Amino acid sequence: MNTVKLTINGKQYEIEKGTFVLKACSDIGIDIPTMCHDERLVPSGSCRLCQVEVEGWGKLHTACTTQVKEGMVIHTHSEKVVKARQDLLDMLISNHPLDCLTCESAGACKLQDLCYEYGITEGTYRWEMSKPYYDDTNPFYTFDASKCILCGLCVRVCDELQGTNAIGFENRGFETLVATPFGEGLENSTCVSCGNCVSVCPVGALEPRSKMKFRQWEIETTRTTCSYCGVGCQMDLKTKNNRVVGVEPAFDAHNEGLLCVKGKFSYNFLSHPDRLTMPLVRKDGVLVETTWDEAYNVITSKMKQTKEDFGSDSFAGLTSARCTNEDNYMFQKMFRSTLGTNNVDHCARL
Amino acid sequence: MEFKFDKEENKEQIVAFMEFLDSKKNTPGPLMPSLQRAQDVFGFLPKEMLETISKELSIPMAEIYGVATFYSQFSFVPTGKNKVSVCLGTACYVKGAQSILEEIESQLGIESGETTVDEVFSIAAARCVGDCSIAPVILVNEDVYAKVKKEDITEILAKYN
Amino acid sequence: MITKEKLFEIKEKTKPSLVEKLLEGDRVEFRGDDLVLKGEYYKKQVRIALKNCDIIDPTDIDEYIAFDGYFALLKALTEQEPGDVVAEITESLLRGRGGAGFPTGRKWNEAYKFDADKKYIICNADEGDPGAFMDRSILEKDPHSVLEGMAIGGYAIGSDQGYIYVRAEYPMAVKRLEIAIKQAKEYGLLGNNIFGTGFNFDIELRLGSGAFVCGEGTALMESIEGRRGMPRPKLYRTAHKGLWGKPTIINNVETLANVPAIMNKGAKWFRSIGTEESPGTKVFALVGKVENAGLVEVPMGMTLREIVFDIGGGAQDGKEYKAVQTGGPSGGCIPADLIDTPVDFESLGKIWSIMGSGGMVVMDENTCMVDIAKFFLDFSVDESCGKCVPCREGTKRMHEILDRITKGEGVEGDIERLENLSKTVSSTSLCGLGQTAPNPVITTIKYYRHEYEAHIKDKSCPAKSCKALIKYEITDDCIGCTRCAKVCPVVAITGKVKEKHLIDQAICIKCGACYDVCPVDAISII
Amino acid sequence: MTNSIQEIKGTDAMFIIGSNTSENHPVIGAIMKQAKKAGAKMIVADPRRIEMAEYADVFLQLKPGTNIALLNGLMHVIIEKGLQADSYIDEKTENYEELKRLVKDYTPERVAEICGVDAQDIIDAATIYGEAGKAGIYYTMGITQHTTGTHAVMSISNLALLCGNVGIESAGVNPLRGQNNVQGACDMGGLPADLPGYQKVFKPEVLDKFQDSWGSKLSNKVGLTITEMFKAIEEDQVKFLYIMGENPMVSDPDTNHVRKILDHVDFMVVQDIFLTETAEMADVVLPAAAFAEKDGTFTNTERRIQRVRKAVEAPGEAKADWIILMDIMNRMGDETRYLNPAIIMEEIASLTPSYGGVTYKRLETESLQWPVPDQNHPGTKFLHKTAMARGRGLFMPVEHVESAEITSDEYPLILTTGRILYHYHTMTMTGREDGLNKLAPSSYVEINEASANKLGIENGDRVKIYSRRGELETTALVTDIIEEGVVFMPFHYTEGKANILTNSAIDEIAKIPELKVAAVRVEKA
Repeated sequence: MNTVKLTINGKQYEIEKGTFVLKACSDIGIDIPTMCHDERLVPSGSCRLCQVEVEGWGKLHTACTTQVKEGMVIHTHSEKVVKARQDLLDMLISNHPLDCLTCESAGACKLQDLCYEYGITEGTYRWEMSKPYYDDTNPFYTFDASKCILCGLCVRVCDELQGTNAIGFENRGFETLVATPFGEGLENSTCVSCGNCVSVCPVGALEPRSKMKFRQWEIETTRTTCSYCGVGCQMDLKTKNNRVVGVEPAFDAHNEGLLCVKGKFSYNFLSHPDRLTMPLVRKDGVLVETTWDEAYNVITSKMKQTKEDFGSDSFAGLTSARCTNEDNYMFQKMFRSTLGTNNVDHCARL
Repeated sequence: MEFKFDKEENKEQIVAFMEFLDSKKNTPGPLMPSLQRAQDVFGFLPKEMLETISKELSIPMAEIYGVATFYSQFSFVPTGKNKVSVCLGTACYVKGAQSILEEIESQLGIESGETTVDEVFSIAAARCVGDCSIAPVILVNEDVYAKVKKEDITEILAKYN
Repeated sequence: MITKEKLFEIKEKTKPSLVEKLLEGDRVEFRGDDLVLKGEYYKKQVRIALKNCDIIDPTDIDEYIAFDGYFALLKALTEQEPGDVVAEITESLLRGRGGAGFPTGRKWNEAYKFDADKKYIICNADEGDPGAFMDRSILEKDPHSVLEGMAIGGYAIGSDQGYIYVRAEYPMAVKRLEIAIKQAKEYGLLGNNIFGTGFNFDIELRLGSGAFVCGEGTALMESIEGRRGMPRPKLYRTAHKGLWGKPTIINNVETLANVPAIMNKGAKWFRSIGTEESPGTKVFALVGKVENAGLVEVPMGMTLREIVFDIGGGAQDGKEYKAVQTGGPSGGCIPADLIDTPVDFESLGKIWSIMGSGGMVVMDENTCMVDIAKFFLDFSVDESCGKCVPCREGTKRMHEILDRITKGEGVEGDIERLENLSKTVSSTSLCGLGQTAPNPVITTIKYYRHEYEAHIKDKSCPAKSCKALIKYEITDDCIGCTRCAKVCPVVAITGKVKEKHLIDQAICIKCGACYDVCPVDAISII
Repeated sequence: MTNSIQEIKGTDAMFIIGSNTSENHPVIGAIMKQAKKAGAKMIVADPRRIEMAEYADVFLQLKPGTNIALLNGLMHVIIEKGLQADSYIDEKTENYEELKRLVKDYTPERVAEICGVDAQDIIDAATIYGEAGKAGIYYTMGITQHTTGTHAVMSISNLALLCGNVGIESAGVNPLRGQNNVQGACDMGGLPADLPGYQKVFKPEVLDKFQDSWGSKLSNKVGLTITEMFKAIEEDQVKFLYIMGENPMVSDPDTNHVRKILDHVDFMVVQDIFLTETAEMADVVLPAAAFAEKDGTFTNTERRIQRVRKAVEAPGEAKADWIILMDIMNRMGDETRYLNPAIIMEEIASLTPSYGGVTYKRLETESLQWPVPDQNHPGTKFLHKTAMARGRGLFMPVEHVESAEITSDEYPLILTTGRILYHYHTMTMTGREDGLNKLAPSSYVEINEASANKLGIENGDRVKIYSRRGELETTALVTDIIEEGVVFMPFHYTEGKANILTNSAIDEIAKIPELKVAAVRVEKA
């Protein structure tokens, strides 16, 4: 392996050539703050928070855009670096509402976390604020420009990864805004509601709509596989009080942090009042609720009867492309082993 | 300001513009020249034409919109018949260009970046136009007025009314 | 196809009658073998980049050829290998005239060494510094020198395609360039198989659309590619991965205009002019409150005094000279007591300014330095692309502070706040625009802190320029001519004919109209 | 898929045929767009100008039912231009001469005529595919839901073999599976002739192995496919139908016919999470747990076996499917109790060679693509690396034949069906999501502007559509993404249900119905 030797915070390391300093540091457990970096995207270097000091290199350098070099001596948390980060955070929070009490993202907000870590309170320069703009035209999520820190992750994900290009930047400088063309709102754009922008928003600017109120710290997460198409995206179900309240894509899986509108947002069927909660049997032509015991009895006695009267091949079963491998295995085992027939097929040719 | 882009009225220009777009297909970096041409031909960037550019050149609308709002020379509203540009470059500024701009604004009753109701004038504060040695300078369309004083404004504007 | 013989033939045919015509006009004279402009203003100047300006007809390629135009290209193509050309330019120590002063030869060498199927050379003609028009003059008055410089550069690095990115605000320059390119193509000096050497080179014009930041190389390339002109992070060298991911060199207009001269006369000659580290000349746009405004091309290392006083004739209207600002929004204000500073990259850097592209704005006693800092910050806020936090948010806050200071609303600690912001913005911004945006503030605080303090503590503007901090009063010199009362837009002035008039301070909007019309200077600013 | 999703990023060319990828496999669609951005070429063949077509270097808007002709035409051009992988063909395939002979007649001009595309586009597409170092073919139901579906799949395989694209990275033959675990359902033996791992029921050694493990007597007679089951029900051969998590009343062709059959069957059990159109007809309905309410595994389209984990409790008394089935088996006399799905997986692994190395413990830290023969095997990223599954790759040349149903004066338009982004299959889940219903509220038919004009139909008009099997009313969406003579309907909706119209004629080999081609007539309602 082609490596370089360098010093980070006083310790010697050997790191693969071409690695960016940010990645190198994260690999060895040094936490450098960043708001705009995403391993999947071309580095943008826009938030400037990941800057580090390199001895002999003059000004500060962003770790996300600087590659490791032989003999580098890096300080990730020197006084100069910490001061710069504090000043940058001060600038950001100065142009950000202080409504953490009611913000849905409180507890999962990078700006909040970093301001806390670096000791920034309400911001020194709370003068002119960015122009307010609110887009609530999408059924699954909202956009609040006043909370946007212009890290650009949403725009870059929509472009570089999702390829939809529904959103972009409008204007320039202090007037810059993330927006849809002509500010006509997401519903009038090419947006496909995949929510991949929402998944990367580090603050509360892009916010999923949830049927249930929750605080981020009340949430439990469970890694699972999406149940829609055959791509099998990995995702984390966010749950509170035995209810799914949100979905986050897995970044360390083959879907690389991407989901589609169904995987990201269509989970409310789980708690829909139409769900079947009791077995039903047909009595006098209508389906009525019953106990498991009765339902099982009806089925097994009919099974025994049918087998006796018409033989094993009078059974047929359709197994499910929607159920788990274990469910499917059990289904065909029941047919083959218990009922003695190979009349098992599935509807998945459709 | 409400206005509508009249496709019928601009029929010929549209045809010519489509030809231009055709010539830009498969050339590298066609967006800026296309927007410049549209701004030139129509006096502003009509939304309909941006949609055409998007379609013809296969560039996402969000990207076009982002570019169109980034550069100060592009506008989504028509400019007046006469474009008054007041240079606010350093040389002009130290020689009182700001007060010249204010004078023009007050005479026309609009602010920089706006167009008069009768669409005769619009004002733009220009970055250095490169005529620093004859500062302060204003331009009306392509006419350059050198060493302008506040009291000259009435006379200059009258020429274009 | 153009040949060596053909080129000589054009020169022979054009030159004698042209020289004759020029001498008749009494505008030019010979200095050695060179024809130069006549007059006191030009005496101390040494013109290389501007040598043809105001002498030849820029729309006639023959006149350019008459004064050895395209002979440098001929020499490069027929007598030298690309590596030799790179070596010659390296040897000359030519440094980028766009502002940063990076050695041109080193830039070319990087692209020359890098193997690729396609390379580009870009001429940065996005001259955006307010108060600078050097490039505009060259483009309008001697466009072929830039084309020739680009073709030589293209040959040196192995590129067959050049772009000139020119400001849309320069319509005349665009026209002249279009004509020049057309003529050069007709002659076969651009296009395929130039001088029968098999070298192909084409140039395409690209227009800016009003974004100062596009003068920054990576933003310029973004713009050519059709995107928002937002600078790229420096992941790669432009010379390796630039326009459309291909090796690219970007040179400024003036730099390229120097190239033919260096190729013709040699690196040694070039190094005999200017200073050791900064050889050659530099063109300045000497403007502002100076007696003789205009373009000045002088050897590097000439002192500010020589430029401002000997050539420029000092401050205008007998006012007291106060400062000169170099480097535009990225530069600094140089106070009167540093007037003997030599003008070269190193010396200016030492006093917190920069050479910049060559804007040199003279300021007199009536120029308020806080207001000037505000002017530049206003520019930077307006032109910030918005990509990175410090430039987008930081310059905005600096401008807000400066604005309140000039309005008399400054508070204790504002200077320190400005200093702190300046430090952060310059050390953390993504591109040169942000990194240098605080310079005007840094230098004005450094040299004119007392003016800031006067605004904040005494609520007064020493230069009597900030409207909110001054008032107009009529002195006893008033002759009662009533002109002031007539011109006052808000009827704040009252008084009888031939009697002293009075300004009602509650009504006065401080427009200064009365001050301007008073025939006896009886209106004073306090 | 022979290859993996992530490998798409490394491909030189993508050939997307009969797959509306960005709507039906959105994340794969996104990855394809990333590959395109990174410089890969893209060919798209589809009757509709779908979103992917906007990214394509060549887009072939072919008539429904002409896939084989197109594929043969592409092979014709490739051979004509000498772009085939000669040494690969020599070393790894057989029957090449036969293929060469057959495709000889498929000149670009003739194919252009059959498919309704430009001959030059065929040549361009063939050149892109033929010149690419690594090229992947991606397809879905646009290929398979035809009476000639199996043949079209063979053609695809022929094309891939011809250019040496089988057995190498970032290439291959890649069917994108529509349902989350259709791969797993098949892997687990949800097929009439296959025990888990595609082990044939008629092979004695296979049967012995399973009989030993399960302790029961198994039938060696190949069972019935779904279409045969329906027929057997009509003929009173099958009396007892058990449906787990499927909704044929909406998903299957010729709904009226399906209804008749389900009405007719003697006894039907349906196990589902909602009272679906099918469940409503059952004698017993069992409430099942949804994916978030149970543990288990799914196997995705790239053969990746992944965990499903319980995050919430199932509502009311609903139970995981495997528990319900185990309960019934227990009551029927099979005493085996499984404590959890991990133990079922142990049994699966012990009986299924391709799943041999799969355990829940490994799945906690690893992601495994079958074949995973043993505990130490890392899984298989792409297939056929060392050798073709059957030794050599066999070219199986096939001729183009017309669809089962062709247009007539009475039914002059071709109806083709498919899924849309905002709904899933029969909408039992997505139909209960307010946001999705807002974005895609109701059934519609896409019709070309010219066709609409002729029929006096305007965008938004209510229209009636008739086929030989039924009729329905829906809303017209006048659009230029579809060509004259073809109309498209999403099949999800219960109101304006497209499968009332579709043809149940099947591909004789794979038993897949021809959902992509039905002759219809459209009238203003």
